[in-house]
Amino acid sequence: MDLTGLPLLTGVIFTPLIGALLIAFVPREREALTRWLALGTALVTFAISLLLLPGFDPAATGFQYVETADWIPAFGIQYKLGLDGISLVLVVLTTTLSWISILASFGPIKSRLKEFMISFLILEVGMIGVFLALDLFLFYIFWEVVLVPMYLIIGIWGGANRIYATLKFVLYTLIGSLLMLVAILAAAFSFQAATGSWAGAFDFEQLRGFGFDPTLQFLAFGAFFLAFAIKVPMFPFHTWLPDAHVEAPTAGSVILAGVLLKLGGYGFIRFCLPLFPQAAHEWAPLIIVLSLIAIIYGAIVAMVQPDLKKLVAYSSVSHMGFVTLGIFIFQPQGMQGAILQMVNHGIITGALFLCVGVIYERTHDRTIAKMGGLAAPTPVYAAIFGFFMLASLGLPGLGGFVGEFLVFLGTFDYSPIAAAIASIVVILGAAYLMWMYQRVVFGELSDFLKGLGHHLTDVTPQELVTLTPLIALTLAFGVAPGLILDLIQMPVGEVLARVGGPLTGAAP
Amino acid sequence: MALPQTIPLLGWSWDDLIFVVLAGVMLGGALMVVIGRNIIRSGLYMILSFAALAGFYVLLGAPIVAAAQVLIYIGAISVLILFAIMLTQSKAGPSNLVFHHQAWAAGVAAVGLAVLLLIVILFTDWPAEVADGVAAGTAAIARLLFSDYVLAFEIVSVLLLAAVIGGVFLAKREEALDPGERQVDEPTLARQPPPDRPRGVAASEGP
Amino acid sequence: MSQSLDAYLILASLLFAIGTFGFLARRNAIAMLMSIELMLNAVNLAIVAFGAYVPALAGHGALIALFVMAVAAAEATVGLAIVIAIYRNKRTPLVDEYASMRE
Amino acid sequence: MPFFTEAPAEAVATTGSSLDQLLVIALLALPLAGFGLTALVGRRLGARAWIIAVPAIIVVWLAALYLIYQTLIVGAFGDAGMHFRLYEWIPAGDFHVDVNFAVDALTAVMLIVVTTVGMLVHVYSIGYMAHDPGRWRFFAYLNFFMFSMLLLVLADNFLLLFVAWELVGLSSYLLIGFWYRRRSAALAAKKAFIVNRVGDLGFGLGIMAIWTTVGSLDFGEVFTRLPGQLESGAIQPWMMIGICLLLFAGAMGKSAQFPLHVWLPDAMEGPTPVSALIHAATMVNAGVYLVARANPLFAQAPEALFIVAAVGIFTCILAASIALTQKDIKRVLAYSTLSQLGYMFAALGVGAFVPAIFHLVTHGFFKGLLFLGSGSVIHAVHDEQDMDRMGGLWRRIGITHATMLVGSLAIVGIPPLAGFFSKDEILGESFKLGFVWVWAIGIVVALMTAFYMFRLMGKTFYGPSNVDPHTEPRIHESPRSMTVPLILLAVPSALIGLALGLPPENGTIHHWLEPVFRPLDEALHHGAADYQILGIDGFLLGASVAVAAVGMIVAWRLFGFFRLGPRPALVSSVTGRLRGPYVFSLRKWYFDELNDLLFVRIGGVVARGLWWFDVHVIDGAVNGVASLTQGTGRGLRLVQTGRVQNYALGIAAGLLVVAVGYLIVAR
Amino acid sequence: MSQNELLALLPLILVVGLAMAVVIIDIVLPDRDDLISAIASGGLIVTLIVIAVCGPLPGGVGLLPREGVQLFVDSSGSGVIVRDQLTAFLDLTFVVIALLSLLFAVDYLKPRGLPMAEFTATLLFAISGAMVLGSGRDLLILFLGLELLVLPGYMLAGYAKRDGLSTEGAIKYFLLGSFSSAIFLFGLALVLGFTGSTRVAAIADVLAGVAAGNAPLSLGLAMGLALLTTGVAFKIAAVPFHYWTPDAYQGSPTPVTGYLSVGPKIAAFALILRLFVDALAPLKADWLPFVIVLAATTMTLGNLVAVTQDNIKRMLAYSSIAHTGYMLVGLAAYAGAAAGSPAEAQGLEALLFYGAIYSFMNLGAFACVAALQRRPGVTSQIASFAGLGRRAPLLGVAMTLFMLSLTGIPPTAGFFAKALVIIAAVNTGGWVAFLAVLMMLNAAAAAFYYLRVVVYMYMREAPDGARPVSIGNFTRAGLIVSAALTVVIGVVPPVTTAVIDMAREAARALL
Repeated sequence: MDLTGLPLLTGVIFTPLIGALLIAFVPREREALTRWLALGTALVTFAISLLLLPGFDPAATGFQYVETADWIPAFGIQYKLGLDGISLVLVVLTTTLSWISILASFGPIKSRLKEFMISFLILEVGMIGVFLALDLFLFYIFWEVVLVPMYLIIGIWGGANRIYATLKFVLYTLIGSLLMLVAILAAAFSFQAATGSWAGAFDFEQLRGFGFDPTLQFLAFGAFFLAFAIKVPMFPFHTWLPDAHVEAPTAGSVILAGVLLKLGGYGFIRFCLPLFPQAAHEWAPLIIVLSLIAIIYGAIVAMVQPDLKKLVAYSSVSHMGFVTLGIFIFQPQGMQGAILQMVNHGIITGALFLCVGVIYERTHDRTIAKMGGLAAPTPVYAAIFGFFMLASLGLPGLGGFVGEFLVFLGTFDYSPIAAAIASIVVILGAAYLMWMYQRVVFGELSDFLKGLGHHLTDVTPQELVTLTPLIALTLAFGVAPGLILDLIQMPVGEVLARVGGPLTGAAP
Repeated sequence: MALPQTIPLLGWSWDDLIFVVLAGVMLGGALMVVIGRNIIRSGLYMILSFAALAGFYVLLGAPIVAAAQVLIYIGAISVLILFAIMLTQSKAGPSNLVFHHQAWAAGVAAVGLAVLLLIVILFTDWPAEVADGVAAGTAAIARLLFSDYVLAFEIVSVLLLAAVIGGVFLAKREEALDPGERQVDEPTLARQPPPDRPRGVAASEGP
Repeated sequence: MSQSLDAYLILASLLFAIGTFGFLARRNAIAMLMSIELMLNAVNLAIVAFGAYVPALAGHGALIALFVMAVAAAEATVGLAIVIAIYRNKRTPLVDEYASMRE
Repeated sequence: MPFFTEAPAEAVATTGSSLDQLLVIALLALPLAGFGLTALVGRRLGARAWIIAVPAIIVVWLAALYLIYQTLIVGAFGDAGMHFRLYEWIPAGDFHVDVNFAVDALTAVMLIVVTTVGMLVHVYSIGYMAHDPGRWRFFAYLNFFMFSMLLLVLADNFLLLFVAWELVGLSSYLLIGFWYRRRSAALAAKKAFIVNRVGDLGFGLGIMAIWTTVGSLDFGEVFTRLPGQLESGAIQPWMMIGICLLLFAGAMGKSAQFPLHVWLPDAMEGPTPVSALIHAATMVNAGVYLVARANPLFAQAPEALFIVAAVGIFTCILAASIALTQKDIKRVLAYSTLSQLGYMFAALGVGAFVPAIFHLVTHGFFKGLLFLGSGSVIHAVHDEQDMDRMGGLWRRIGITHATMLVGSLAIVGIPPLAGFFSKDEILGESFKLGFVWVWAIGIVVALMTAFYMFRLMGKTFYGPSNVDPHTEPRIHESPRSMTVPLILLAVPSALIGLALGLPPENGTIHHWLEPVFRPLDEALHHGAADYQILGIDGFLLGASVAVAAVGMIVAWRLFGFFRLGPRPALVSSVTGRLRGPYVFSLRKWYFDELNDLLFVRIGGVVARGLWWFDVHVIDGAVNGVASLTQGTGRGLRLVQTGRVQNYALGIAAGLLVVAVGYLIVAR
Repeated sequence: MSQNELLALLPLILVVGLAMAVVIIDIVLPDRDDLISAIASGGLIVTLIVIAVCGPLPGGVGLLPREGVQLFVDSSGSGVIVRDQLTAFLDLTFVVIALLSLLFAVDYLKPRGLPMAEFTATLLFAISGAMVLGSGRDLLILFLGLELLVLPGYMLAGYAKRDGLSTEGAIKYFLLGSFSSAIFLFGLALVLGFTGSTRVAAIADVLAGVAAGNAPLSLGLAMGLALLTTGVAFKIAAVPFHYWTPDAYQGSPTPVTGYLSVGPKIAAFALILRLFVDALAPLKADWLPFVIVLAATTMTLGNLVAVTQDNIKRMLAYSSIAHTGYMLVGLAAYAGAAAGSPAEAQGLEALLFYGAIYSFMNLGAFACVAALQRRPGVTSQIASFAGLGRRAPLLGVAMTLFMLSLTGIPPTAGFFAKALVIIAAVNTGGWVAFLAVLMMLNAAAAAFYYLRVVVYMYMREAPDGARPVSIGNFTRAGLIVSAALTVVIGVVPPVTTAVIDMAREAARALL
């Protein structure tokens, strides 16, 4: 089957939109149809994203499947899509988690189902678009498109304090992204001023070869950094995350942790570094220090969280610290590790939120102190939860390990002391996750859970369907990380070539 | 009887005398308008002030403006204002406080404005020459009016029409509104204590 | 004196300032309206003076003044109508008692 | 024709026939399959949950025997051993790690212990766990452990070793926490994992350091490149010390060396077969194996070896001193294990690598035996572990008693049992290599070992019975599946020293391991002095046997021996006179309290403090900005008074400002 | 009068004629509100077509020549009135505003017993004033246009004359408006006196000479600028001359508020274009600092206070102040750029584009409020939006769309409006670039209160006994039009480009 002629990227972006439009015309009371239509759309999108794999050449430089069309020619704004290994990996991650999340929300979402599914599918459009856009303006638009559905998902289907959480999420993200818009436009203008034409002023491939003025680089990097750092989220911009996670419905949490946080890391790699290499070197020490703080701090704070979701949220802060650390040491192993870590964190943390959702569905509670002894009534659940707990703490052989290790390795190359500090999390991570697991799953069945009686059932087949692919992926990426590493080898090399080699400077 | 070229003692021309007298009447009248306690008298002083202004227009060689001043301002606007005053005199009569509490601040602002304007006028080199004779006669004005200014003329007529339509509509008496139909959003007057607000971003989330 | 543009402009400025003071200080809506009329007349005086002293404006000044008068008349019409309308609602011509809406 | 030949040019040359490779893979695949199958269907197997797991391990044992035979007896793979690559694991640019395996003499020796004890423990567990409803989990976990442990000894690069290292820790975690309903078990499991991770942290950093300095993680490549790079100055001596100490940190965790020893005694919460297999015979030896495996590195860092020796011997006496007073039978054995591991590290530290491995082997057998024996005892008295509630059991459970006596004599070092040969070599080499202080402490520990082991024997088997009267009548010998492994373990415990250790310092095991430790021997230039039974060696031998005898006799006098009764009064008068040391020992030197203070209390305060900081300072700042915005807005809206006059004045003021501004600013 | 001159005046004549026709019909056939609405709407649509046919529009569309037509051209080359691409662009905007305001008013006024005829006529008069402002090239014409714009505005504000709030808003608006008109007029007089001409081109010539001389600015001229700045700043509701806005907006009948928030504002910007950009351009370096300060204070104060409002009309009033600030950034971008540089045109283009987009999205937002209040007695508290997403899905979706667009979230039209302003500001650089950053921070803060409305509509339940909402047909049509414009300009590239092109050509026509 020759797929080269088809606009596959446009297809993968806008298939969910078509689904959303279809759902819009489904009568409100036909809930089953809505559900299956949404799932079907997500699966089709997933299938299209898989179609990208056979035609993808991991050895080729530059972008593949590029599609270009003029959009606003007056400013050289284009509709330009393309992907390299990094985008490919993240797009497939997105499409995978999307259908899983949609399936996972079959049960929990009981009101305004139609709106939920529409929001979710539009969210998917935005997320995939971000990973595929090669025009800065287009990228920004997709970036913002992500915002609104997520805002609604948390705000409408969230928990008790959802409004506070969702507004915080949106405002925080907006501050960053709006400044990024200024920076994008400034960069485009600077290009236009130098070349005398708007043609290509927003084209990433043109801009990345363009040496921006150092001051502009420094400021624009700062603006991009803020936007991405908030999204990642990096310490100290992370406080929206626990609130958003706690309030979001399960599917929202899964996507939030699984994909949304990756937008920031992706932004750093795709845009920040190639566009502003000099500034990247100036900013890197600060970012490395913040990453180290995030890694340790997130883990320590996670240790005392009373709420399961908050605990996982803080663990995300810690884990995403690896991503930024790995990126900003400008070292091939570190960056590959960072990308691997993004993928694996997406899968594992997504799965952990699904697991928390499973408990929540039965107990309507997430307080760790009320849990206990789940291993006896729900052994399969306990095993799966334990599996992802272990994956999250970076057990070798499972997904989390290789990424973490590569980041450590890269960091060690740059500064053994930084690596030593970062790797303390190996202990802390084990401590908070195992402590949580022990309190929730081990011990005698708590009185609270006893009170639920026969409602405390083991995982349902539907939940199993959502979790099993993630188990498989976690295992696969632990045993054969080459599946991803082979894809990202070339683009990482390209990015690093543009940044100009490993971070130099004083570091023991 | 021929008058002397200049006024004895002062050495002013007669025009100057007229100028000074008119200025005194105009400014004095205007002052009385703004500081007078009785609003009806204020209206009358305004007529006086406008009349003096008409004199200036004559001095400036624009008799047609002077005529218009008398007809429009004294004849129409002032009378309209006097009617309105009478329509709005409540039984309580004019309140004790003619001025607002901020009268002193108003004074400062007005004096400041005056000083600024005076400085500006004195230190500006206007592209002016001494006018000789009547600069613009009625005929010239009429020619201008129906050439360059014909569009302005039409616009003013539309403006007046609009004003009449609106004025009539607003001033027309109609039975009072059913209280239920008023806009009901007056919590601004009775300022309640702010309700318990959660801290932070969402703090202004009301009820 | 009477032949100098500055003199007329100074007069106009003083009249304008007096009008401003009245507008800022008076409580009665109609008194404020009168103050505005004073200000408009001050401007008119300046315009006519310019018309008389600036050669390029000969004739134009007087004509513009006529238009300003018409505008003033229209403004007074509308203003008085509004004053009457609000008087029907509030039973007072004092503007500082019109403060239902604030902040 | 080997199966897996597709190796990149820089990879280690592939050796070994396809059968050998297949067997290596079978060693790993069978337990893994056993684990998977048992985990999936085990629950439905009921009492026969072992039906998959145990046969799998027996096959593994047979396969291992063949490989051991090939390696050690036939010498089919030469000095370098066999190596082959399964597939490329992490291809990250110039950093790439393969899944590759090696079987050399050291691996083979380890395989002897791991597969034999493992197989016997599996068999033993059939009986021991027969009545536990979770037995399917148990067998699954055991198989998983076997997989991990075999991966550990077969791995041919540091990172794969590290993977196995952690998986072993995971299986340990699962098995310690096997009885998850028991809070103490869950806590002990967690503690074991986390303390191990402290060591793993060092190990991991060591691996990174090796890669950044040497540029490879393959054992072979690292060891061959190292000398050249040291010579060229690319690697500084301090780097070697650092790397070795980081690796040793890993070893300390897994082998429970001070100060990371705290997890091992608690690990006794797990079922006893687990204690025998994991916490006595195999996993805890991983540290020793690691240091031995990395001997070419340690050879370049004598300073690091000195620290190894010091830590080892200190752990040795620390654990022995605690073992003197413990009441729980398994805890005594646990501290004993610590103490013996201390010997091994001391031996490694002084440079006596072969004796260390020798002791590892003998200890694996006799400690496995002792643990299984204690399990049999516990089984007999219905899950009682307190020795104060035992006594006089030798008549009731004869086979258990006999085999345990063999084990005790072996560990104490009575010739010609296994422990005698290995321990004597350790002490002798320490002395002869100039580490007299190690020898001196070692001798004291030998005395203590003899004492606490026969205290254990006395309290358990001899003297009057203190068993719960309800249980008393139901005491019975364990089933065949348990006693047979005991007997099978007693044989090597008794004889393996003779088999491998004669002649002393030049026995079979020395010949086997000589190629592995050649770099070390070359670097440290020793081994010149021959063994002289009538010279210094004879004196040392006599000394150690003598102190062992003294210890045993004192213990007999205090705690009884066969019909010889115990003397509780004397015991209490001794403990009363030595109140301070006694309590200090009894409370395990207060390590648990110290850990509790440091990590639970202070750590908790720090964590809570940071959380407070997060909520109130960082998030407070975020919310503060929001509140500030709103507050400013609220302040500004007061400007809107609702009064036209105020507005007009505001406009006039604005006009004046703008006017003045223009007059000043405009050109 | 030549054919072209007639065509140039035709749209204006149509609108005025329509107003008069409405008055006459009302006299002949009293109380036929629907008829009047229909005739007025139809007439406005015809006017739209006429404007499009007359042009001139980009790409040579329209009967009139590209460079435009001037009437009564004098020796300086300046007519009193011009019809160029800027005029056409503004006329289109104004007529759309009129049409939408009309549609939104019908369903609101009827239940309150307020007559349609006077409203329609007054609105059309005001729009004709706006159109005069968009085309005037003579100071007197501009002043008259301004008065023609604002006087009907005062009346509309007080249109619910039996309602205390409406009349109170009207008198505040009127008094302050007249005050500012007087100030503006004085400034006009000073400029007139200094330059000796009423024609824009002649004034620009004189001032170009002044600017070229590089001598200190004459005090009279500076004072004139100050007075004009103040007067204009009042009309666009720039801080600190904005005081009338919240009260007038809150008091006015809601559709009128909608009109007031866009019509007079865009028209006042047209005045700025014709006066400051056309006539006073040579002095732009002098007025630039004031524009920058006004822009910064305006958007910041507007947003900060809007955050605290619980009354949606007041909130939108403050938000419209903030939008004034954004548009001023476009003006500053023009003024800050070197004369003749492309950045100049970009600033104006952004301003015009923003104005056009803002007009229908803000009108739409007010229309949603008005639709909610169609049944008298519904308060303007934001809380009355609670649960609207359920109660009136169309209204909820439309309001969400307008809120997102006002926030500037892509891919709505409002996003492109902001983006263009920022491009221009960044392009100009210096302090204006700083304004761009400030603008973005403001936009983030603004998101809070816009999204709050969404919170109420979708995330809070309607109070018990909340009555169902019925949207009238006229309102529905208007909502669909404005929502469609908001979406289509955002997501359909050719349309986006077309509107931007129109704005660009309009801006170029001015330079």
